[in-house]
Amino acid sequence: MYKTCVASVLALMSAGVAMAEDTFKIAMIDPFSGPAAVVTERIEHVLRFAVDDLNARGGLNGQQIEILTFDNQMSPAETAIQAQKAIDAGATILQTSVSSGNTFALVEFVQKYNRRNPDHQVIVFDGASHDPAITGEKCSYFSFSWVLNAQMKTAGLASYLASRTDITKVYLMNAEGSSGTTTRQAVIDMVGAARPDIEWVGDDVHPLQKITDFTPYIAKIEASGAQAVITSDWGADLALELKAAGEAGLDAEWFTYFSTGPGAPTAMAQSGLNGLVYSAFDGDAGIQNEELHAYEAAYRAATGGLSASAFPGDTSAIRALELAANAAGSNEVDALIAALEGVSFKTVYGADAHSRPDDHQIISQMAISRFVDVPDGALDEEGTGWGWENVAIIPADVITLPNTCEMERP
Amino acid sequence: MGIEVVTFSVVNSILYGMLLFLLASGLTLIFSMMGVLNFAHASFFMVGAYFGFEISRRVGFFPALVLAPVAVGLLGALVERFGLRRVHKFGHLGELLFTFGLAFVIEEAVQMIWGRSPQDFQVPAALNFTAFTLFGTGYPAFRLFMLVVAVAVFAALALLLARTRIGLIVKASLTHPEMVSMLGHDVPLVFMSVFGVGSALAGLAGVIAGPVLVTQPSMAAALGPILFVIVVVGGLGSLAGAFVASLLIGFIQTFAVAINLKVADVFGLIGVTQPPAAFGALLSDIWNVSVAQVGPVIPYLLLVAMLMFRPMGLFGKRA
Amino acid sequence: MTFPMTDTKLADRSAALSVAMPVLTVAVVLILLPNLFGSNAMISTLNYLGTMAIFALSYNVLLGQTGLLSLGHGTFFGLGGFIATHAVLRFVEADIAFPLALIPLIGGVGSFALGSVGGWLASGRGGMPFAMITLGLAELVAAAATLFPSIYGSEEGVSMDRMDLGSSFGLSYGPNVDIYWVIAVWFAICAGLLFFLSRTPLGLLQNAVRDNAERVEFLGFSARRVRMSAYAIAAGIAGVAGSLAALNVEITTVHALGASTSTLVLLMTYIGGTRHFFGPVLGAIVIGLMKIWLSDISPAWMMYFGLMFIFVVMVAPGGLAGILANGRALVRSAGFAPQSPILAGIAIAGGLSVAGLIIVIELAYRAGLDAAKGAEISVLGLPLNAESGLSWATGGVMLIIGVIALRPLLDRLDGKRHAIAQAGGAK
Amino acid sequence: MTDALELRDLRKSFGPVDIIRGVNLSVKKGERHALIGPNGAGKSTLFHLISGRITPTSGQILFEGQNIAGQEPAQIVRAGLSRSFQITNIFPQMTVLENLRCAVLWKLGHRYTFWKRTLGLVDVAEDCERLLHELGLTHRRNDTADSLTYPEQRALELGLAVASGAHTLLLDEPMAGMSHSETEAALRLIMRVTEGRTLLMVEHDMGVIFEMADRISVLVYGQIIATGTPEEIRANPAVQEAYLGTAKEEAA
Amino acid sequence: MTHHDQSLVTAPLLSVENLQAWYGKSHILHGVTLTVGQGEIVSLLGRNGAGRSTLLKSIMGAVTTKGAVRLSGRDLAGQRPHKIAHAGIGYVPESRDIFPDLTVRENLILGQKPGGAGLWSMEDIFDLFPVLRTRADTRAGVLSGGEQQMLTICRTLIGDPDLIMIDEPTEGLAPKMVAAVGQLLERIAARGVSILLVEQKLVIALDISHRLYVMGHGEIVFEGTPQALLDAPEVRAEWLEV
Repeated sequence: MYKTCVASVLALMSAGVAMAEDTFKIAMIDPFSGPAAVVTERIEHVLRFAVDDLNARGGLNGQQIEILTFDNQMSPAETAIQAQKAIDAGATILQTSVSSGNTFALVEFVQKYNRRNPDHQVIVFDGASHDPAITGEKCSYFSFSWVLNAQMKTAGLASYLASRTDITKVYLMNAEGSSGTTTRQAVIDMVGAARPDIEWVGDDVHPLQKITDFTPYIAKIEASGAQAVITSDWGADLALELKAAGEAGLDAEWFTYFSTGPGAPTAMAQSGLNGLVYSAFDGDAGIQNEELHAYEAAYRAATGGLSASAFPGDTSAIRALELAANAAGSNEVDALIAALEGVSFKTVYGADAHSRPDDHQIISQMAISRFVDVPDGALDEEGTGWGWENVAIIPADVITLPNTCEMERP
Repeated sequence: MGIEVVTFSVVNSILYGMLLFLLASGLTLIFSMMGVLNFAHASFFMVGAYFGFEISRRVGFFPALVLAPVAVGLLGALVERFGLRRVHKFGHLGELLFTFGLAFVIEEAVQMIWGRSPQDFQVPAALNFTAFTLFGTGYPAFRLFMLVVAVAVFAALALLLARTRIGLIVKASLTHPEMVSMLGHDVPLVFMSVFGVGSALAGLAGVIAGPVLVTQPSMAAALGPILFVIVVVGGLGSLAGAFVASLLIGFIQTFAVAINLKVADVFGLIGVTQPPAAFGALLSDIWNVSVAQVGPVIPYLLLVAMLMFRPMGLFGKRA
Repeated sequence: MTFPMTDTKLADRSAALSVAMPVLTVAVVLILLPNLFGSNAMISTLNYLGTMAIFALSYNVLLGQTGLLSLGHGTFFGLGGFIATHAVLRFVEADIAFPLALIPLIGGVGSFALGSVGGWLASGRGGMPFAMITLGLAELVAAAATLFPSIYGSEEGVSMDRMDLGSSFGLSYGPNVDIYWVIAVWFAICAGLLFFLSRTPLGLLQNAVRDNAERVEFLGFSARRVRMSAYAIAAGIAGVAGSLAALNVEITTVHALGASTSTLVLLMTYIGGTRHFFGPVLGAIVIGLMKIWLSDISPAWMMYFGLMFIFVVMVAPGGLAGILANGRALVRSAGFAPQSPILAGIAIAGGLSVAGLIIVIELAYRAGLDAAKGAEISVLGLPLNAESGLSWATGGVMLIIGVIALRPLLDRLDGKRHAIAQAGGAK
Repeated sequence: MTDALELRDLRKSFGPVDIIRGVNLSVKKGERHALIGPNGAGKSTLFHLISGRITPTSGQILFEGQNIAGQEPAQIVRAGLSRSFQITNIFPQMTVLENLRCAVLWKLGHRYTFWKRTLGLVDVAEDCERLLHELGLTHRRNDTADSLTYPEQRALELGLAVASGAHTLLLDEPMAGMSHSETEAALRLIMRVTEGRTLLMVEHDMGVIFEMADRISVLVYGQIIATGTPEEIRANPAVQEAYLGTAKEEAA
Repeated sequence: MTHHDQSLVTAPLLSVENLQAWYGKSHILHGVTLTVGQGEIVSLLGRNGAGRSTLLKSIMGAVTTKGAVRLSGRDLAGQRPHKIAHAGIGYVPESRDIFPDLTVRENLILGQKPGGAGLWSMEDIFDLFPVLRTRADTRAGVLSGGEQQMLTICRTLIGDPDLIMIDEPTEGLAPKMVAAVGQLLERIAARGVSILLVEQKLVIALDISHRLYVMGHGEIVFEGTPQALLDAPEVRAEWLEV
């Protein structure tokens, strides 16, 4: 029995996957299986599109970029395991996008790894997880965040709501877990400060991704007389609650953080919530944005209909990487980090952006958009015929918050 | 809690409970007949939703309402004939493990065919209107339709079991399979049919729930465990028990949401407004727990308590 | 009349020998492995496999040894991890120099204690009620865990730095290979303990409960206590495995105690084989490697898990270990030579159908889920195209020919074996 | 001297159906007592009541003066009353030796021991060897129980009851399903291994009963209609009627 | 009581040849051979454990067997029970497996073959045993033991079998009921239905049977007419009596 055990181990181990040696490797460590895989799929397309473009132009200092994918099965622990595999496969940049929990795990892993292996260090890119702690208390010299964090977006939302004096009764709807609770607190603090007249008529913290029927919550919102709901929900939770709201004919406005994500546009279009759902997002994904339009047209032609603008962080990351590598004239980790700090570039929305050297947080303008039935031929989402219409652009300085990162530099 | 919230919660509880019952009825039917706790039942539900989606976008929702459950039922019958029946010799554990593996494979197969994104399965136009308005909130006709279908299924099942010859054979096979076969009835065929019908019921629930909940590969895993709670709490094999337990779970989950109460509020009543710092972080966790958060825990508490103190469930006759 | 006591002693001695051999083999393999596979990824793979092997062994105390299907064994893996993580954090905070390598002891004891409580709740009956109550308890713990973020962390879990406790036993615990040694030693300890357990009166009674729980009662024992002991011991060892996983990846999340962990250990143990002591280890290795490597190669890896599991449930309830053991017995038996042509035919037909199935599944994934990656795909070295009828036909024909060929071959094998048995009987 | 076993007005009903309808029975110490009766009379139910498998509706079961009615089977076995089953109830996937080991563990005080190897327990080994020898299963010691022939399984069934060390044994149709010659051998085996113990057994083979029983009780329709020596029972018309129908003489 | 002339019994309706049966690994029937003719009442006697019930179950296909079972020349061995029932063998088990939660009428409906009435209609059955008519819509579980026994026999009868096998119908019945059962069996046979009866009460068996078999230890140890058994006290003493 043991012999057979051992033999099978040996056989399988020797069959390890051969990797090309001469490429610059970026490892995507994200859930490629399970319910969240749908998000990863979208991100992978965006990332590959950006990288293909860069490779076509000669790559990174002449070196082609190769994307490796690792399935973390949506588990932080598995993220750490896959990170080790990615490093052994020769990855220089480890990128994760789905779920802050996984990002924390990756950052912590790389912190420890780089400390224990000073000769072979790696960089973390955060492509879409928006927990402020990633560039706050858990910030790392080795990690860069390419999306606006929840606190910045909340600041933007607060600034927009300051102009919406018609809204005075607001309902808070968030999921359990760090993402939901930190966003909830940020909303209470920032929106509360901007609009002291707002009354919080409801404040629900519901189980994360477990509820199949949100009708009871909608009934509560209806009964509370709320004019608006602010929610940090995402994925199935968001889709289900918007559907339930549409069905019940709830006429409150929704201020969301993740309604650009997969499934939500479909749910919104189905529910007929025309113009009722607002998104606080990294950029102006709206139908009016010409620059984005050109980019999207190329992207959609290449990948088959889905939008790139839902995941701007991954494109930003590659753009910043290209500029930094050019500036550094090297693809070495030390040089790249030095050049990435403070690098300025343009996002897919055509807005200026830079990575703040203090905490490696991207700083850019943001937009509030609402989801509407768009004219034929305009940019729509998920083939629904509905798309984003910009209602406000919040300049970068409004949402730039003080640095809270105490970065340990080597 | 205002009267609106109570009214709405009651209506929602019943609706949600009925959807659960549609699912649980098939599961409990299969269990009572065959002693098989079918872990793949929620998977058949999901397959029903996907079939419903595919058929309805070709020939419309109402044909799908009939065709999809039939297709799922046939699938179920095939599974029984070529899978379950063969593992029968390994006992209930073998059957349970088989359905466990089947659930796994079905979820993968669904992703393989339809991908991981939710499907755009819409409420049919004919039912996409507000049925009535209560306290200013519209009530969608489709939900009412769900209710009607669930009640109809319950009635039809009850009638089928109580009044028809087939029902008699099914009921008798439940307790005396050998005797029934000796009276000339093909009991394995009965079992296959029951499994097929049970699966078809799950498929029907899928077609109906597909547009309301989101048709996606995780919809099976989300509902699976709660079904077992219903079947166990109701009394393994009792249709009436499953009906009551479905409503019970519907009420628990709906009202847990509706009640705005936190542990802190309870302490607030007795004048304690801050958690004593001495007890640290754990107590402040408890402090912040709301009834809505406890809601999902209650069914499992009920399950464990039921198995320990009344293993035959609410309505079950056998332990 | 003398009682043949010598028999027992002889049996004893040969038993001792048959125990010593595997022990030595295991020890040698454990020592050799990190030297053979030096890369960091290999070491972390070994670490993962090691923890999973312990976990699967613990589960087999329930499933194989006592015949209890637990649907919530992952709970104790996760709880062990949390206990270990918090223990490290507390020791660091209080500045207590506790050797890191002994942390799994704390995780194990903690899980054992919790397992005793859970066991008391769950052990009233075996079979289906036991399975349901363990499912309920697991869901309960998992659902309740989200209510206590200070213990379980939120979705990001609780993390620690294993180096914070300092060096001990000559290990700094920085490099993965240090953790490998910790896991290897704990594997040896746990496997040894469980093996010993299976040879004690309690282990014997656990087998008896598996075989016929009612009769155990009529021999004066409480089947409930036996089940409870199995549950608690399994929980304790799972806690050790969970602790080791926590030391290995330095982060523990509620995922660890969720349904997927419980499912995984069931798959590993059952596919490996519940009736051989090291069957679960084999299962942990095969499934673990599939999980780590196959997931990089094929999007269908979970599908293969499921199909493998169903295959084992339907055709080979002895699991991989059972297949290997039968195979070995067959090769050693006198009837092997005359059967070997048919067996070779079966192997070819089986291989053909498996290859065909793999091709069809891979094509299906490429046509459906992974359509965006382009239609071209290489499966088993064959350049195929998900849009080409020829590719589909290749897989389909292989599958169909294989399956069609299997039936008569199996019949012939049966006939041959029957003939061999009759010839043997005639002698 | 108290009786080994005494049943006082024992009753058991399942729902509206009375199965045991007031049974009074005493078994003397060291006696071999046979319980006979037609099918459906409640013999097995009575055994289940005494051995704790089911709880009586009312009445007393005095074992050596102590009321054991309603106790758990394990408690009753520990008190010294063990039983065998009509449908072979052994550990099918364990070896014969392992079956017997399980049965002697409690008696020898090893109980739930987990710190000693079973093989190292000398007393267990000796006792099992003795039992194997007595049961004639020595050559089958390492075979799994389900590979035994039917009479061997019955012998093992008997062995499990005897091995527990109880001095009062309930044997439920130990010869059920055996051929004539097998029955002979089984009878000798039972006589041998139960030497010096109190025995209450259900049996249908009248030859066996008359050969071995000191006294016989006849259970009909949930009640004991007669108790006496084999000769008394043979001569009892009520017994003949219960067995062969009304008015045997007329038919003969 | 008239005993039918043996010569009336032509080619056997049921013939069982060298039937062997196992429960798991235990060998219960060691090669049983017997026949039942058209319209014949044949009793199977023997002590408990002799294998009589197993024989009936084996004929019914509920036990793993080896050997031949023919009904009107058609081999039924190895068929599944419902096929055997369709072929024309009815079986009334000793355990009186009525369906207690169903009504008397529902129990009878379950006995009917789908489509087409045969020799016995529901009315025939009620005529045969009027008590069942009065209790047609009560739960079968509340019937008395004798009524339940009648119901099981009638339930099988309504399925129109050519041969009905009845296992200990008089078991545990009051003497009055025992006689009623005996009469019922004769009336059934009078309609041309053959009966294979397992019986312990010698008196009944001797009274109504055309032929008798005695079983012991899984084998047929005696075959003959009632008179022949009366003339063989050693057989009775060895295999039947207390």
